[in-house]
Formats: sequence, structure tokens, C-alpha cells
Amino acid sequence: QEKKLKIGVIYDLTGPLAGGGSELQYTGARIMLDQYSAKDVEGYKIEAIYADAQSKPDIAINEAIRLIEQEKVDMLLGFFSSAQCVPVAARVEQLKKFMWITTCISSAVLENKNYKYVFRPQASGDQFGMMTMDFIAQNAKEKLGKDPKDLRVAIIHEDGAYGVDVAKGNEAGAKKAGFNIVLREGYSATAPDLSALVTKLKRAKPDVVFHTGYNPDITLLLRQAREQGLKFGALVGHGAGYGVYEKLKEGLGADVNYVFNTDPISIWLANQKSMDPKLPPIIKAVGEEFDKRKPGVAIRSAHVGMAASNTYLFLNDVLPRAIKKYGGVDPDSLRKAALDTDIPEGGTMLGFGVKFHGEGSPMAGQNERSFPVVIQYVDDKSYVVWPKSQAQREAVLPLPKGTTYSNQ
Amino acid sequence: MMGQGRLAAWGVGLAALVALPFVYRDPYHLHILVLILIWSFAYTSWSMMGRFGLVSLGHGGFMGIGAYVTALLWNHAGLSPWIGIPISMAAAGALAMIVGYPCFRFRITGHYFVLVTLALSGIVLQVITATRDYTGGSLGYTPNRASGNRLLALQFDDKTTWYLIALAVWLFGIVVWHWVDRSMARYALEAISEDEDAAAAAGVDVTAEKLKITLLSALMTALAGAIYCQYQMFITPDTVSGIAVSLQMVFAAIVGGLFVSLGPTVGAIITILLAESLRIGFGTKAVGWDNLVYGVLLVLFIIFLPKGILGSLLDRLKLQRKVPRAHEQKAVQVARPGA
Amino acid sequence: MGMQAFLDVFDIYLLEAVINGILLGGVLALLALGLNLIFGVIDVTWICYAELVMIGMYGMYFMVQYYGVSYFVAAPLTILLVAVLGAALHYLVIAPLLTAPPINQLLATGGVLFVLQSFATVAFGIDFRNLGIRLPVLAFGDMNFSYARLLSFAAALVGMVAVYLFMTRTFTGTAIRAISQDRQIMALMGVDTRRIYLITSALGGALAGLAACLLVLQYDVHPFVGLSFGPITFLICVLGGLGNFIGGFIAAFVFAEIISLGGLFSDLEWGYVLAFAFFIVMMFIRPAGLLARRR
Amino acid sequence: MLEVSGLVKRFGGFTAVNNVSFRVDQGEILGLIGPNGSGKSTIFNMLSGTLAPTSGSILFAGHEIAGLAPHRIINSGIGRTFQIPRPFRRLSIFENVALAGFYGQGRHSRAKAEEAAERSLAMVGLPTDRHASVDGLGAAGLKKLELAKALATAPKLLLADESLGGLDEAEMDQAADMLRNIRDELGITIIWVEHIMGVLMRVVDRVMVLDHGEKISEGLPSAVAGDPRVIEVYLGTDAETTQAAAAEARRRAGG
Amino acid sequence: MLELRGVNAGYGTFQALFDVNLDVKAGEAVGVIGPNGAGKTTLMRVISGLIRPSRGSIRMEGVDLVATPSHKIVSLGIAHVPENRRLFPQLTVDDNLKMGAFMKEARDHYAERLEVVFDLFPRLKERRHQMAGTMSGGEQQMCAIGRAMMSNPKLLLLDEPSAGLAPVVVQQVFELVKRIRASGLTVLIVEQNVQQVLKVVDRAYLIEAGTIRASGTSAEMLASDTVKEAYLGV
Ligand SMILES: Nc1ncnc2c1ncn2[C@@H]1O[C@H](COP(=O)(O)OP(=O)(O)OP(=O)(O)O)[C@@H](O)[C@H]1O
Ligand SMILES: Nc1ncnc2c1ncn2[C@@H]1O[C@H](COP(=O)(O)OP(=O)(O)OP(=O)(O)O)[C@@H](O)[C@H]1O
Ligand SMILES: CC(C)C[C@H](N)C(=O)O
Ligand SMILES: [Mg+2]
Ligand SMILES: [Mg+2]
Repeated sequence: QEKKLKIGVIYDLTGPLAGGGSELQYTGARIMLDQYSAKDVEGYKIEAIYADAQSKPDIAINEAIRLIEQEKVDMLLGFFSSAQCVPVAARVEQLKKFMWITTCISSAVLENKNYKYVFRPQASGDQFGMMTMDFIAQNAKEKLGKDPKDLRVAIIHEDGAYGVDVAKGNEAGAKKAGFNIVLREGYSATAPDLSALVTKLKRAKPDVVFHTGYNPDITLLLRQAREQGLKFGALVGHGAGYGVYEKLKEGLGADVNYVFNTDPISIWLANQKSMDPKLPPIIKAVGEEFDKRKPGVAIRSAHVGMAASNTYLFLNDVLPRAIKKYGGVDPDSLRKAALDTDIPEGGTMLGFGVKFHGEGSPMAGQNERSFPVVIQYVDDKSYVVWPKSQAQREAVLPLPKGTTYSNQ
Repeated sequence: MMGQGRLAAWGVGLAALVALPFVYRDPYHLHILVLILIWSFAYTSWSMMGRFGLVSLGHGGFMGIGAYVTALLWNHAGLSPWIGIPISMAAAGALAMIVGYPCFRFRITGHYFVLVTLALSGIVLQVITATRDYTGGSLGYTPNRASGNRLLALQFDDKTTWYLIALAVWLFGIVVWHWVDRSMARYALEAISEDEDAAAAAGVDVTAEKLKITLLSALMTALAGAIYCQYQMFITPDTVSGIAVSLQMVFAAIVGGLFVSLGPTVGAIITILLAESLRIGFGTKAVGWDNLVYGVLLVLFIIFLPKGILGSLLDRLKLQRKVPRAHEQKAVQVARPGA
Repeated sequence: MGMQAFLDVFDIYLLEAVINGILLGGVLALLALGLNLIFGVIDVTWICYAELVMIGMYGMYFMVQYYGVSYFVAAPLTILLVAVLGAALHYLVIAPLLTAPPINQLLATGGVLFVLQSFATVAFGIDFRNLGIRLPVLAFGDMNFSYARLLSFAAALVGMVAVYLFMTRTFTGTAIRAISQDRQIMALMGVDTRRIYLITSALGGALAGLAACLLVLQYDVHPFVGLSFGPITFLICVLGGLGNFIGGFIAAFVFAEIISLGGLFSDLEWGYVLAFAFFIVMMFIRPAGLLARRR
Repeated sequence: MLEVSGLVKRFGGFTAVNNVSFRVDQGEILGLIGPNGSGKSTIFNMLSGTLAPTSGSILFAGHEIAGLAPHRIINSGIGRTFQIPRPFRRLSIFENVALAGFYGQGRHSRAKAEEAAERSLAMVGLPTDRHASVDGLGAAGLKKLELAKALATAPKLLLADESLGGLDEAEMDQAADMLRNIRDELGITIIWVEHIMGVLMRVVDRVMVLDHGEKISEGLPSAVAGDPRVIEVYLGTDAETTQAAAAEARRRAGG
Repeated sequence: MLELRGVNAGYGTFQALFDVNLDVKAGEAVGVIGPNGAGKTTLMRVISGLIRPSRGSIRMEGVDLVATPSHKIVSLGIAHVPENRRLFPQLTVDDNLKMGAFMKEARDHYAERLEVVFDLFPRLKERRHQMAGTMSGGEQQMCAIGRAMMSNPKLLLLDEPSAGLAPVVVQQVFELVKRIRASGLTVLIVEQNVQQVLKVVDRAYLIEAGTIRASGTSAEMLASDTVKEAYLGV
């Protein structure tokens, strides 16, 4: 009998989240899986079965159950939205199957859940939020010329799982840095009008706006901000919508210049010198494959690399170990293999290392070595500006005089 | 006026349904069956009102209240669902009364009623989302896993148990449907749906009769929400409340057949199976096509089987008996002086 | 509440919020106009109205972005396109159901909503699309007016007056108002009912097309953009009184102000909760619409 | 048994019923006539609770019923028919009447309601078959159904609004006899609105005339038929036939 | 002017008219009488095109009505005042009248026609802004006749115009029929009020169970045993 690993892969290919980045994640994961299904891993064939969660949690649950019970997959991989990850992870754990999360970031997925079979190499949402605050805190005095306690920050977010979690990190980070939080507010990603929010922002006069959102709402907010004359010193976004440069550019034109985005590093921007030398050729291959599938994209989205790298990590590191050391692809072997993972910084395409929090830790299953980076879009290019170890250039901060939102 | 034969048919059918999970154990199929039963119950609850022309788009709200109140009481107050469910039903019932009373008192009917209730489900959805500190907002909400007695917590991992619970609840819905159908209240409600003034002139307390059926329907819908929550162990505002859920109920009930007891059940079977099989059939090969086909089929069903699948089927089976021509008459209505 | 506390909430930004409300009101009024015609006057429900707007927005996007057609050429073409779509909707979906109970119409068009959304997904993909036209901003000191919204406001106003005059002053307008009340007898008046339905549906579609042309200046297009507007547009029509164009116009502003001012006080959702709750309360105070005299 | 005083109903600025007072005695048949739009149906609507009076009092069997909800008024013993029949088409003929029997009598028992339905249907001459559909009824049948529904509520006072409109002459006579039977056999007091004088005058004991919402005349049929104001605003050249009918009625009553 | 030959018509499987032959000459007033459910209304509907005959021919001044779409029949000069008035209850009196003048030919003379109708029914002028549905039965009947008159018809079909009207108004209606006739209009009128209608029409048809049982001049009909039998149940 042929040995086979069946992987159920779930992302949103339709519905509002699809365009928000999920489809790009799917493409990234698929590029990797397609490569691996051509060869085999330690005698095991890789077979991926794909499903569309349609941007709805209940469908995600149904598809997860179907793939497990009906298609008899050995594990699940994927998930863009935290609102889907939360219930699916609970189900998968209950069914004692293995789940490898490439994307969804909310800390709520894992926090205090003590899951044994759910793993996430991806940085968590509050890490996103803390990272950006840290970035601003380190630059406040020098670039913005203000003491942290005088720095006015506004935290706004779409009110889904992801926005709320990042904002939580933002708030914790801001408290730690001693910033003056002048506004913290959520809004629904489908709201037809954000002008009231913009007015509140105007009233709050923030130096830095921390924003977490998907695509249509980001454009709507910034467009209304322009129309209502909102000014600030910097805008820091956090992944998702801010990770799809094409769309930002289409909606905002030149105003997108100097916007910051926090995300796991885009694999094409990662510092290849400090990276495991095996990886750069793979990055190149993924890039070429992506260009083939989606021709004519100016900046390859961070979303693609995120899923590709995290999928690669599983297929290249965890899986072989599970088979060789633990004798198979059953959930327990996979779990033990995942817990053994120990990759130093620079060992993944995303730059970070991998080591999972083990049983008993409040974040069991979370990669303790992951970190996002802050990039800045400058003249249709993106540059890593933080943390220092990865930085490619100095951040342009505050917004230069004469730009639309500049408060200079 | 159930004939001996029909009674026997029901008995055999039921026995088969009860026996099913012991014979057939595919967990995914059982999962779908449980969902179908729970939703059938919800749709039946909706149709209790809907069949009398009380087209409510507020039932998403009732369902949401049933689910969330039960879960919140369990997580925050440690109240067992056995107590939480009645409380949540009472809460939904109270809301139904608060909105229903003035609606019925001031003769808000037809389109207006549809839209007032639409606003109601909108409000419930927004409130659940806005109070995210307690309800988890759009992230959804998970009842805590029971540490002690499973029965007390109404949490079971076993699909067969859930199947039997869902079956019982569904059966309860069907029994209530028949009970209403054979009561005088049905006459009154049919009369009210045609002409409120004339019904009142026949001695019917229009407001009270409407309130009663609304209350019943809301209570049942809240129960459906609570059961759904206990089964899925996870709820989000979008899956148990809001306009989309309300519309889903109306859809299934109409597609199945609004005026026959098993209509909403057939509607649930058709819509859920159709959606599942289209999604699985198209898979990721033709993304989006499943919903397109689903939508087209629904529209075709409604156009060509206006009485619903089961309703039209039964009509065809008993052609000999004259069918009431309720809506044909509608266009012929004349001006009513002094009304 | 002390004066200071009052001023903390109602500062100069209050005025801005009020103006935001007025401008948003223009957008909503424009959307409500066509729906009011269909829903209120000929008493046919188009749950999928906002989705027609969505298709119109795609029309604009593709014409302008892909084929480089000028905005001013694309706009009338889009209006025509959606008018045809409206007529087709009537012909294919509503007409067969004219004698069925109203709820079947509601649902059939609800199904069309589904179809249009997934059609857009299949045909245009899941990407958010943006026309990329950025209109200037009119600034008065600290206050700013969005041109795009001013335009919608003006279009809504002109459209409302035009439709109102058409409905009350012309024979065809009167026939449109009469048709829902006694369809059969229309033939005795020498009215070809099919023609009236077609005119009305096309007109409703054209108004949706007009809304699309203006909305596309402010919003990204994607298959689900209708969800942001659909329900609220319905409520506005009812709040204003079905078929009452002036009422609908005013209701749009009342709603927009509640959303805008409510959002200023507290989280944005509460603005919507407030607007919905206001709607329910008003239904009891003035069931026949804002402008109706109490019975 | 019914005592109405100072009854007023305004629609917006328009006064449909203006300060009307009258009384009806037990067992009487009162004819209510008047030009179109003079407020007859409006008065019925107020008596039956379909409309709330703007002001005025309605004492029925000693209780004030002005402004009560319709079902409470019906339950207290007033039944009505509608000028334009309003059957429930989704119910069978029998169910229509059984419904009225059940709710109209304060929801006692189903058996009692069905019995009332059978009795009323027989009384007006409609089939008592449980499944016969309303759609089979013509204009006359519908009028009868209206009457049967009202009777099934076991009224003490029956408000009959134009029970004859649209009937042919044979049926009209039948219907008039029926009304009289209802009074004679069941002892039900009746207020009857009708435009067909020839029939009305033969049956009623007393007539009240409205014009522009005001009472302009009241009295025995023959007296009213001779009232010049009534002739002017209502009877016109029909006055003679009306007189004749009234006279004949008196003769019959006397003989 | 109007000519029906062998007309059969009905509703679904139910046949209401059997081989009806009927003529109306220009300038004539013709009555149709018969018991309830005889098919009188059906006859009027089949003429104005509201329902289509299953067999037979109907001609108006030589034009085949069966082949004419129903909304075009009005412009041939036929106006139908339907049974039970069938006004647009939610429109004002003015708008109802406006609908009566919807046809192109009539629109141009809208103001004149309005004058004529208001002359005929001053009450309508008083009430012109009231919703038709809230008017009294009689007022509605006036409005319905007025609406039909707006199209300046050659042939007026009246279906039980006196039903539910006060005696004075009934007389007025019959006066009106006379006047309308005098003004050169042709009238076909269905009535229950046999005595009265026979006073104003030249000829009449008695219809029973969907077939013409008798026809003749008013005087003949009044004297006819068939009529007496049908009406007095002798
Ligand atoms: N819409 C309809 N559908 C089915 N049958 C109908 C319809 N309208 C009338 N009928 C039937 O057709 C027959 C003739 O009806 P019609 O209305 O022509 O009679 P009529 O002579 O006008 O009676 P009336 O004096 O009561 O107005 C009746 O038996 C009636 O029940
Ligand atoms: N809801 C309403 N709004 C405005 N006016 C109304 C309303 N209902 C009735 N009216 C007016 O009140 C007056 C009295 O109407 P009512 O129906 O009582 O007359 P009626 O005496 O029954 O006449 P008929 O003999 O023609 O039936 C009429 O002029 C009518 O137009
Ligand atoms: C940054 C994004 C990839 C996060 C994702 N949308 C989530 O909900 O978790
Ligand atoms: Mg009346
Ligand atoms: Mg007739």
C-alpha cells in the first residue's frame, strides 16, 4: 500500500476576505504544495485537498469537519481569518487531528487554550501591535521630537478578530511606552461611512495613527480622511489590507507613499545574507511561480510569502522528522515532531526562527521566535525599516511636508 | 383528521429516523443531519408565523438571543443551559412582545412589518458586535467546556447523542405546528392575514392572536439558537443573528413549502444539501460557481414552484380537491369605503 | 450635565459631523430614490437593489479603467446598462410572480441578490477595485467638503425633484402609481401594463445606475459592496413613507445625521444601533412615514 | 338597549358624523338611511369598534363601549356585516362562520362554535358542508355569508350594512324576510342600512335619516317618507313608492 | 356599432357565456338584465377585453375586438365602468380621473373633459383631493363613471351603476344615462333595477345562465312573461 499524507487546505477564495489577502495566501501555500506533490517526502506522497471557506466561519467549520471525517485527511493547513481559526482549532483538537496554521494571527486562537495539536509558526496579533509601538517608541524622541508621554497616538481597527487582537497589542505597547492614547476605536469592515471616525480623529489630533483593517475599509477611511483634512505625523498599518500594495495604490494613489506596514517580512525583502543558504533559491522559485500565476504585479504581496514559508517549514522540517523519528504521519507523531522544531533566527524565509511554546505554556502551539517587521512603502517599493537587524533603510518619519496627510 | 394510514406512515418514518445513527455512523453525514434537523426546527418555527402572512425578518434576532444569552449565562454566571435556555427563550419572547405589541396594535403589516423586523435583527446583530467585551464581537463566542457533568452542561462529543437531541427538538416543532394547525387559532390567524377588520368584526382579538403566535414562534426560534450553540460550541453574530440568517429562514421555508408541516424541513434539506453538494462538487476548481448555481436554482424554484417544493408536490398529488385561490383573488380586491 | 461637559462633546467638530451627515445623507437619498420608486410605488420588492448598483459600479470601473472611456461617456452608458438590467430583472423574475404572494417576489429577488454577488465573484474576481479618480476637496477653514459627496447630494436633489414631478405631473407617472392598486383594471384605462412595468423597472434601474456612477467615486467596488448599503436603504424608504419621494429624501438625512452624530459620541456601531432603534420607534409613532399625517 | 349620544367622527378636517344621538330598543328594527357619504357606515364602524369615535358616548346594555376594541364589542353582543362582503377566502364557508362562532362568543368551546355555525348557515340558507369553498359563492351568497358570520357571534344587536346591494329582486325579498325572521325568531335587535326603500320600509319599525353626518329626521317609516327634507336630500321621486311601501307595512303590521 | 356573434367565454374551466349574440346600434341605449351570476358582468368584460372569448366574434364599428390588445380597445371608443367601481383607492379623485384620460387621444382634451365631468358631478370637484378609497360608496360610483367619461367614449359600458346608491342618486344616475345618451353617446347598461333601467333604455336583453333568454324593446320586455318569471320568481 502506498504511503500518503493527505492535507486539507482551507482558505477563503470567495467572499469579502478573499480579496483581503486570503486568496494570495492560498496561492502561496499552493505553490509550495504543488512542488511537494511532485516528489515525495521520506516515502510519503503529499496529497492536498483544497476547500473554500467563503469568508464564513460556519462554512469553515463544516469544511474542516468534512475534510477530516469524509476525505479522511491526516491534518489541516491554512486559515486566513482568526474568526475561523478559533472554532476550527477547537474542533480539530477535540477530534485529535493535527492543524498547522499558516496565517490567522489572533492570540485568541491559542491563548490559554492549551491545545496539543494546533501549531502556528506565524507571529501573533498582539505581537504585531507591540512591534509597531516599539518601533515608534524608539523613534519618537529622535524623529518626531516628542517625549513618549507627549506623543498622541490613535488606535483604530476593524472590529473582527484580527483588528481587535492587534489593537490589544497596540494598547499594551502604548502603555508600556508611555504614550498618550487619544483615541481607541473599532468599526465594522462593512460600514458604508467612516466620516464620524475621521472627525473623532481630527478632534483627537494624533501624531501617529495605528490602523488595522482590510482593504475596502482602509481605502474608505483614508479617502475620507483626505476629504475631511485629517493630518498626522505617521500612519502605521498592520498587515491584511496594508499588505496588498496594489490595492492601496489603486485606491489612494500617491497618498500611499510613506505608509508603514507591519507584517511578517515579505520573503522577497528578507535579508538573504543572514539567511540559511538553502532558502534564497526557493524564494526565487516561489517568486517566479507567483509571477506566472499572477502576472503584472508591482510588489509581490507579503501574504504570498507568509503562506509559502510557513507551508515550506512544515513540509521541509516537521514532516520529515515525524516520519523518520516518530514513524508516521499520525497526529501524535506530527505533534512530537513539531515540538522538536528548533530553528534559529534566519532559518526561515521570513527571517525568524522557530520554536513552539510547549504544553503548559499559556500560548501552547505558538512560535516563540517569530516576529513581524515594519516596512515602509516609498515610491512603489517597500523597504524594511524595523527591527534594526533587518532594516534596509532609515524610516521616513514623520510624513514629509507637502504630502496629503502631513501635519508638518 | 389524520387517517390511520398516515399515522402509521409517521410511526414507521420516526422509528427509522431514531434507528438511523445506530446503523449509519458516518460522522460527517451525521453532522450534516444534525444541522439539517436543527435548522429545520428553526425554519418550522419561522413558518409558524410566516404561513399567516406575518413575514418576519427579525427571527435572526431571536435566534441570536437564544444562542448568546445561553452561552453568556453559562460562561459568566455558570448557569447550566438547562436554566439558561429557558431564560434565553424568555428574553427572546420579551423582545418579540416589545416589538410585536406596538406593531400589531398600530396595524403595521405587509412590507412595513417586514422592514420593522428587519431593523430588529439588524439591531441585535449590531448590539452583539458592539458589546464585544462580553460577547467577543465578530470574533465569535465559545461556551466554556464543561469540567464536570456533561449532561448538566448540555455538552456532548458524541454525534449520535446530538442527533437524537436534534431529532427530538425537530419532532417537537412538527408537533407544535400540527397543534396550531388544528386549533381554532389557525382560523383566526388565516382570517387576520386576509382582513384584520373583518377578523375583528368576527370577534377575534387581532392583537392578542398575533402576539400569541409571535411569542410561540420567537420562543421556538430562540430554542433553536441555543441548541445550535450547544452543538457547534461556537457562535458568531453572523451565523446565528442578523438579516442574513433571517433571510435564510424565509428562503428555506418558502422553497420547501410554507403551508405544509414538513415544508420547512424539506426546505432545510434541499437548501443545506444543495449548498453542501454544490460547494463540494465545484470545490476549488470553479470558485464562486457553487453560489451562482445555488442562487439560480433558488430563483427558479420560487418562480416555478411558488408553493414550495413539498407544497407543489402535494398539490399535484391531490389535484381532485379544489385549491383555494387566495392570491388570485387579491388583485380583484375593490375599494373599501370607510375601512 | 455641566456646560463644560457639554462643550467637551459638542465642540466645533459637531458642525463637521452635522455636515458629514448631510453629505452622507445625499448618498443615501440617491440610493433610496430608485428603490422608493420600485418598492414604494409599484409595490414590488427588489431586495437586490444594492446589487444592481454594484453591477453598475463594475460597469463604470471597467469602462473607465480598462477601456479608457471618459467618465462622462461611461456614466450614461452605465445608467443605460443598469436600466436594461432592471428591465430584465422585471421581465425574467418579477413578471412571472406578479400574481404570487408578495413574499415570493421578495425571495426571488433575494435569490437574485445571491446570483449577482456570485456572478460578480465569478466574472470580475474577488479583488477590490478602485476607479482611481480623486476629486478635489472644497475647504472652508477647518471644514472640508468632499466633491464626490457634494455631487451625490446634488444628483439626489435633482433626481428627487425630477422623479417627483414625473410621478405627479405626467400621465405615465400617475399610471405608475396606479398600477399596484388595481392591475387588471389598468387595461380599461388604455394602459399597457407591461409597458408601464417595463418603464418603471428601467427607470428604477437607471436610478440605480446613476447612484453607481457617483458611488464609484467614493467606494471600492467588490462583489459584496451592496451589503454595506442594502438594508439601510430599505429602512430609509420605509421611514420616509413608501413611495413618498420627499419623505424618503428627508429620511435619508435624518438617518445619516443619526449615524454621523451617534458615531461621534460613541463607537460607530452604536450610531447604527441608534439609527435602527430610531427606525423602530418611528414606525410606531408614524407608521406611514415621516411626512404622513397621523390617522 | 343601545343609547348613542353626541357621536362625532372627524377625518382630518372633515366631519363625517356630527353630533348624532339616538336610541334603539330591544327587539326593534331600526332603518338607517341617508344619501351616500352621509355617515351611515361610519356610524356602524364606530358602533362595532372598527373606528374609534372622535367624541360622544355609546351605551350598550348599560355599558359604555365607545372606543373599545372591536373584539370586545363583538363579544359584548354586537354583530355586524360589511357593506362590501369581506369573506376569508382561505377558509371554507363553514370555517368562516365557525371562526365567528368561536371568537365572537368569547372562545368557549369548539363544539359550541361549530353548532352555532351550522345553525347560522341553515338560517341564511347556505350549505353546511364543511369544505365548500367561498370561491363558489356569487354576490348573493357572499351577502348571506356576511350575515351568517354576524349571526354566529350570537349578537343581541345586529348591524346590517346594505345587505341587499347587488341582489336581484327575488333575492332581495328573501333577504328582507330573513332579517325579519332573525328578529322574530331569535329576538335580535337590528339596525339596518339600505338604499332600496321598497324593501326596507316594509320591514323596519322605525327609520332614522342622516345627511352630511347629521340626523335630519327620525320616526315611523310613513312619517319619515313624508318628511320634505328627506324627500329632498334622499328619496327624490322615489318618495311615492317609499310611502306606498311604508303604508303597506303599517297595514300588515296592523292586520 | 357593436356586434357580438356566438360568443363563448368563461373563467378557466368554467364557462359563463354560451353563444351570445348581441347588437348595439349607434346612439342607442341598451340594457342587460338578469339574475345574479347570469353572466352579465362577464359579458361586459368580454367586450372591453378584460377577458377573452373562447369562441365567437366581437366587432366595434367593424373592427375585430378579439384581435385587438385589451389596452387598445379603449381608444376605439369603448369605456367600461366596472362592477364594484374598481377605483384606485390610494389615488386622489383627480388622479383617478387622470387615469381615465390616459390614452393619447384623450390626453389632449384633458382639461375640457375634466370640466364636463365636474359639471356632471359637482361632488367630485369638492372632493378632488381626497383619496378615492375613503369616499362613500356613492361618491365612488360617481368617480368611476367620471373616470370612464374622461376618455370621451362613443360607447359606455355601465355595470350596475346604481348598486349601493341612494334613491336620489339612483335617479340622478338614470337621468345621467339619459343625458349621456342625449349627447350622442351609445350606452350598454347592466342593471338589477329592472323597472328603472327599462325606463331609460331603448332595448334590453335578458340573460340567464350565460345565454340570452329574451330581447326586445323596453315596452316588450316590461310586458314579457319571461322577464316577470325571471325576476319575480313566479
Ligand atoms: N373571476 C372569476 N372566476 C371564476 N368564476 C367567476 C369569476 N367571476 C365570475 N365568475 C362566475 O361566472 C358566472 C357569471 O358571473 P357574472 O359576474 O358575469 O354574473 P353577473 O350576471 O354579473 O352577476 P351579478 O348580478 O351577481 O353581478 C358566475 O357563476 C360566477 O360565479
Ligand atoms: N378614512 C376616511 N378618511 C377620510 N374620509 C372618510 C374616511 N372614511 C369615510 N370618509 C368620508 O366620510 C363620509 C361618510 O362615509 P360613510 O362611508 O359613512 O358613508 P355612508 O353613509 O355609508 O355612504 P354610502 O351609503 O355611500 O355607503 C364620506 O364622505 C367619506 O368620504
Ligand atoms: C494579517 C492577516 C493575515 C490576519 C488575518 N486576516 C486574521 O484574521 O488573522
Ligand atoms: Mg356605507
Ligand atoms: Mg355582475
